[in-house]
Amino acid sequence: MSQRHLLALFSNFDEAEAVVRELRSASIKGFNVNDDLTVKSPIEHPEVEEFLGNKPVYVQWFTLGGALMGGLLGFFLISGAQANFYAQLKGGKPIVPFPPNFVLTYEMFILGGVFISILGFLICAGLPARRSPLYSAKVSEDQIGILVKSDEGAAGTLKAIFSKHNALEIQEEAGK
Amino acid sequence: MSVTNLLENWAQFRHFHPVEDNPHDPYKWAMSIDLDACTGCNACSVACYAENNLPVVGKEKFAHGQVMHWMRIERYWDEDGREFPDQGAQFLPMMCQQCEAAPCETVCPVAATNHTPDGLNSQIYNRCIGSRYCSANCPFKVRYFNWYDYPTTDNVWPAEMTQQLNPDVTVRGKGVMEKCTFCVQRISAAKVTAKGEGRTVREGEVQTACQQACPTNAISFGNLIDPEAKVHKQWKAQQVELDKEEQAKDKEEGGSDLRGYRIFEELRPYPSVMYLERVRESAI
Amino acid sequence: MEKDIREDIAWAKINGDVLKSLENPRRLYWVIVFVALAAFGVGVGCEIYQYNVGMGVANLNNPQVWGLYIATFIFWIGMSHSGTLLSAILHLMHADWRKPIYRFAEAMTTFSLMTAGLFVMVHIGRLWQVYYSLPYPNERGIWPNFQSPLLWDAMAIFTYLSSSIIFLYVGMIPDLAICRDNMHEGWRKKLYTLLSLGWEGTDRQWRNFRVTYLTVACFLIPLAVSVHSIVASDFAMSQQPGWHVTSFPPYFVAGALYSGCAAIITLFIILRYVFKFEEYMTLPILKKTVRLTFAIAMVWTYLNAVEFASVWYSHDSASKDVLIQKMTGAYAFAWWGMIFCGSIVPLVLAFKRFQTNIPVLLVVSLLLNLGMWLERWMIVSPTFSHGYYPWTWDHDQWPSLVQWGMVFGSFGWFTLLFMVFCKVFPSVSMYEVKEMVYHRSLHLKKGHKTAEQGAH
Amino acid sequence: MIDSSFDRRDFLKVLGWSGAAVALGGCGNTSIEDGRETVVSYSEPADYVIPGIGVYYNSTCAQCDAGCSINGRVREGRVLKLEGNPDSTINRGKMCGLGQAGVQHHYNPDRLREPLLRKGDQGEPITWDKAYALIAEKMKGVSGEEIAFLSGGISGHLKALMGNYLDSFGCKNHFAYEAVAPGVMRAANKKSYGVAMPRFSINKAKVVLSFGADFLGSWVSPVHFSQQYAQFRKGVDGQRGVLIQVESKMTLTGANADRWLAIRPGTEGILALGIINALGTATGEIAAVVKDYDRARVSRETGITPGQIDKIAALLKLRSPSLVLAGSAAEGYAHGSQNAAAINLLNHVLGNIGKTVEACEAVPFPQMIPTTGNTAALKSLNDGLVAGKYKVLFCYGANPVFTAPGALKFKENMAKAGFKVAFAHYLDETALQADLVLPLDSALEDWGTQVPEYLATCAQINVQQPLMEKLHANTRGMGDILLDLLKQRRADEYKGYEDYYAYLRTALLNNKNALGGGKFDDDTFWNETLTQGLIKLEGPVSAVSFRANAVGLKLPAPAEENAQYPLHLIPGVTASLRDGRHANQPWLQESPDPLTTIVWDSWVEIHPKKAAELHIAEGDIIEITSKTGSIRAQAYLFPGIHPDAISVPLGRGHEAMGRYAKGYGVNPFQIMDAVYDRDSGELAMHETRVRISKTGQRVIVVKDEGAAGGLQMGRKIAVRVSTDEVDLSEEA
Repeated sequence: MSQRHLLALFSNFDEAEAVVRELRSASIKGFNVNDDLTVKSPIEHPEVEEFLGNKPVYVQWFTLGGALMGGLLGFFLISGAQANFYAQLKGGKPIVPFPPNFVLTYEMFILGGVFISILGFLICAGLPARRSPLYSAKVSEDQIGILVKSDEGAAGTLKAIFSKHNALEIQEEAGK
Repeated sequence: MSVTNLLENWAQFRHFHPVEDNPHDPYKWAMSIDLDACTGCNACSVACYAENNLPVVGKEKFAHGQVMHWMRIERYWDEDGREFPDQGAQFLPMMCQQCEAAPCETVCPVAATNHTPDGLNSQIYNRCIGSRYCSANCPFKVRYFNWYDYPTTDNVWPAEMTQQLNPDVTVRGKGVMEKCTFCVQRISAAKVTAKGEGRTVREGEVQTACQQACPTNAISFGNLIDPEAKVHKQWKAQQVELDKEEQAKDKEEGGSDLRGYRIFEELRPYPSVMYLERVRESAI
Repeated sequence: MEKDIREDIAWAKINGDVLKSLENPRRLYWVIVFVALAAFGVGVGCEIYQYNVGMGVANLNNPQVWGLYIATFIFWIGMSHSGTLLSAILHLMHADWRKPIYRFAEAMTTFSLMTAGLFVMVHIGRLWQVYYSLPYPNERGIWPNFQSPLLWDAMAIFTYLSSSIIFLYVGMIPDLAICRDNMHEGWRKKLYTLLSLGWEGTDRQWRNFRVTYLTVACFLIPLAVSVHSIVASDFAMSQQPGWHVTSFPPYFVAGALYSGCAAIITLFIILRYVFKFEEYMTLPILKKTVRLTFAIAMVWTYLNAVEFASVWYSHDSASKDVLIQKMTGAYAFAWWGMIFCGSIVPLVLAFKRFQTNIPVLLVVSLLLNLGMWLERWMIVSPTFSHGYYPWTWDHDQWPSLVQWGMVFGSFGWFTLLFMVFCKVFPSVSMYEVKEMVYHRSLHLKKGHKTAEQGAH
Repeated sequence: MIDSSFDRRDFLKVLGWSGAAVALGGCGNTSIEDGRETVVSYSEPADYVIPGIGVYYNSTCAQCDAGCSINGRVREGRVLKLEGNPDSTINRGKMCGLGQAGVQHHYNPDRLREPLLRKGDQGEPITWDKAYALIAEKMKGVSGEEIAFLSGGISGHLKALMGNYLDSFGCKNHFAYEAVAPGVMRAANKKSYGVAMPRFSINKAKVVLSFGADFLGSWVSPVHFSQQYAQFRKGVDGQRGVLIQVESKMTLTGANADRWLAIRPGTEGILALGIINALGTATGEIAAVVKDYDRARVSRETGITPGQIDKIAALLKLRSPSLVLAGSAAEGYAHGSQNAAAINLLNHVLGNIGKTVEACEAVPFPQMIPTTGNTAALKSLNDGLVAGKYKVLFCYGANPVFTAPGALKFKENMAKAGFKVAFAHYLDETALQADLVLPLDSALEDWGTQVPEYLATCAQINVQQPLMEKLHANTRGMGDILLDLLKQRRADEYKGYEDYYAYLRTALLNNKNALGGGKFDDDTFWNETLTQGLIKLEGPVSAVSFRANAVGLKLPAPAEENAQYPLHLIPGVTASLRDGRHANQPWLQESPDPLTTIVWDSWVEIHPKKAAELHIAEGDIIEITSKTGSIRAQAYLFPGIHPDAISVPLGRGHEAMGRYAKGYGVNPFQIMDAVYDRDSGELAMHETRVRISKTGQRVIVVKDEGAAGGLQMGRKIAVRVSTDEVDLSEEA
């Protein structure tokens, strides 16, 4: 059964919030709030997440993994390299001296952490992403957009709800 | 693979140096210089120029402090401010002290200077990138940097002069650090001969250029481990120990009748060169 | 008290104002670019000359083996500090007045790091062999010596540079999306489309964005601190008198923050004027920055004093000699210049009336940076000219024109990068200014509400 | 070592060729064509060429007259480095810096390569035949009196050949001139000991009292004395030798003294007598001579405190034998001979004669015994030139135009000689004045024999042999040249000798027995000799006994104040540059002067006290003016000099000679007055009086010493103890 995308733009968060709540309460056939609803906003805005119901974030796990990996890699890379100077002692220090290796391990720890976090971010946030079917430059300016995906049938109801909460503009297009 | 190497030899990798279980076997090259015999005549320095292909930088560069003398003779005056230096001057031949725990070695970013198993502080010209950190960290300031490309500089080695260059010693190009090597080319030659004859190098087989020239035999050089070596005997007689930063001499109250000392021992570089104090007559 | 920013600025206006700064530049811009380019050219010329003839042309010598190159290197590293570090700290502390100014501060970080990198290059005696110092499995079977603080340096700087770039870029993604949406066809459109990674400000994106940005910020703070304390250990780890000082790492970090803040003030004033950002880079924000700078200046002064005191009361005659040499010797003018610019001049910032006085601040901030540069020089040179070994005491070497040329060139290079940046990327974070405005207005509304309830 | 079957010359050719082959890369001084007939491949090298291994050949150092034997390292036919020859009784395997720089003399880029004939003020290259023809032509109808031959100190077969050549004209005018030579001492010794150069056994002395004899630096045979000095310091039975140096300007030896005394210039003799007086052991006429020299007077006149005099006397009494030496500082005055005599008298009173001043052997071949150079010779030559006596002037091994005191105006006078021939290595100042300049082989390319003036333990003939093939095709050895010239005169007598090599070989083989080679056949003996590089032999011993009667020993009162020229000019003789003949060897220019550490330039040593009076700081360019002229040089504040004296080192300030010498420093010879020692007629080098004035310019003195000025700033770097703190007998 064919799908349809709707994007409604609102001038402030309160209206957006109201819309979402209504969509939640009114259970519309062929439309699932948790899956088919996306809020687009020009700024980062914690409340949005509140009224969308909290969805977990996994980036920090990437970070942890990355940091540990970086640290270990660092230490072994360095000690391994130093092991090449087996016959060439330096300044009466052990061939694998801890203080400098600590410093370097520390740096690698951070390096790994940062890099992998970014990787995690891209994965979790699904970036780089193909542009979604409906988008308005207004979203990046000052308006809040609500993008929904629903069955043909549900489109009307949704539109009604949007306009009830004085949506500034409603775009729609046939999904596939 | 270095990591497996690492895992296998972990114990050694944690060893300090100079380590208790004698790392220098069968050789530990060392020197002792008798300041009482040294007359400051500069013969050693010239010998070094001849042996090690040192460039003559000329007046202007000398004025800029870019001279390359691996062995320099320092002349010190008394500091008591009398009208005349009536006990003469003090001369000190200063060259790389081949420290056991050399400050220059740890700081080199590319490991171009290392401690060799026979106790030399080696400088690997090919590996050097010229960060000059080693010189910065050398308390004796006996490392010399090639500020220019001397082989191609006018009047350094013009025409026929190139024929004098010692083929056993490389001619350094610009941008590398260099320093006294204890005439390593002579050492290796002797080692090769000895190896061929299935023995170790004997006392007297290796002479450094400076030692060979010195008219008063102030410089003695040899294998510190070899009980026959003059160096060994001198160090022993002076009770100077390679891996100590405080010697018998320093411990004795009210001075001792030992003359042997090493410069900047308190910094713990454990130099391989022992100096014997200059003596002056008290009766006159 | 005056507001950091007016809460009634229309968001659209914010976009407009900032995007304006990306429009085709005025003549002044080209003049600056040209001058910077010329300066950089001088530096390049000097390097080519030095590369061909040898380091000797820099008039370095034994034992004075390091010169302005290293001093200026430290200077730029230091300069790089405030940007990212402040941005990160303030972000964690939810100090939202950072929002209008952090973008260019971070850019500054990145570019001064790049500049510092150049000095490593020009300092090396055999530049053509510089890859020997890179840790990669090679056919020579030789690795760099990780015991050397220089290697730690390289590592730390690489980490810091890459992290800063990432931090800067990630923070910029939403703005890049804005640019994308507002650009007509052309290379800019393509560029922004590419860089904004298809950002649409969906809740999912924002959610992960927030966490990521926070995490990276957390990492950056210890990193930034470690970087300059490692630079400090280049010296502190050595045995040389005047360098072998325990308090060097904090001393360096303080110095770094100090010069960084000063630089921020300078650029703040310039951008504010050039791009007419009065509405965003407001005087109250400037005032906050100035006060911060003043605080750091005092910390630096204190650490300075601590260093001298510890040398003075130690029995290390060598270090003492170096200190005396600094105060009275050939370098005295530079040393006292450092004291004046670094510790006396900042006192001006203590006075309210000067904290928002643009011309005064411009002059002061420039003086502070001069002082910081002198400080670095005074750390490097006197120890060489007056080290452990009296026989080699100063053949007092003065930097040759080649050295000065490269120092000069580095400023050109920095300016160049910065000019390009602020024409290609929004130098004020639009979305965060919006957030700022939004939160202020929200706050205000709540205020009204409570007032009304009180009335009933 | 060397197989006797092959002909040594070819073998040298081979070496030379391979050397050239190696050298091809760097320098264009040799082409593929040279000596191609003697190319040998490395696949079958002769057994004496081991590719990559140094081969050592013995020869004799020609850098100074001390006659050290050298041991040259040759690789692929190139001489690389000069070591000392351990068999030599003189240097026992050791070398001084000057000697080692010999290779730079040999490879010097500024060496003459072609005979040059004067065309206006240009030299035009000509062939040797032309040159010889020219000489023959010029010598035609010239009487012996009209010929003058100036040379440095000369000995061995070269001396013989030169003598014969001059004889062939009945010429007696051979002037042996050394600018820096102990001429006065020789004369004085001859008087008091009967021997010009007895053997000084420093190593046997317990105390050495030296009046300005720089035996560690430049005096007579420094390398030999340095070794003796080392033994002397170790001492017999742990009784360490004590060195007391009395001089107005600190020399290298003075810098190594236990006690260095700055004496008023010229009063050395007075001090010597004062010490005799203080010893109180003298009797008879000697006592009579010294009785007026009581401590008070001596102290007043010499500036040495009475306490010091007593201490010295006491020490000399206590420790015997001792040795008293008279050096250039004592000799360099109009009353130099008296000074020397007084000093020798002190030796006698101390009973050193026969103990530390010993009999010496001489080489049993009178015609080879060295004709030592001195400065009196220069005077007589100069007088002759002034009188215009000479139609032909030969000049070899000396550079009088550079080293003659300015007062002599030697350059102008030299022009008065009709035809001037210079045998030279460089186009130096003298060669520039010559009409014909003949390029010489370097000492490392040439054959020769040499007999040192100072013989260490036994008589010794040094052999000089080529260490490698000639560097330049058109240079010739002095021996060959003289031989060729002799062939012009006495063809039948000398036609037998193909070249100097042949002459030398024959000459030595003829005396095989006398040379202690009786049991060998010729080739073996010859090769042995070359292998040894020297011949040790028994010679007549000339005993040493004190014969001068002290009566008539008159010492003038110290020089009175001279208002116009208040200061004494003391020419400094440095170990490396001496009289400047080797100034074009860069190692010597760059090796710092041991005392001032200055390089590449001249300086004026002035006592800090005096400098303060005159407001002179280090680096001030000051003008030194004497009766004769004036020079300008940088000031160096030097504590080791008497405040009434200044010192400028000799050897620098060349106006010609080569890239490393020309234009560096100033030449103090230029301003020296012509004052002579009354008895010996030697030049009194220390008699020049000067005044100095600031020019207002200041330069940075180029020296090795840092800004700390040779102070240790409390660091423990060069440490010194006094004898009562150490026990030397325990040392290994």
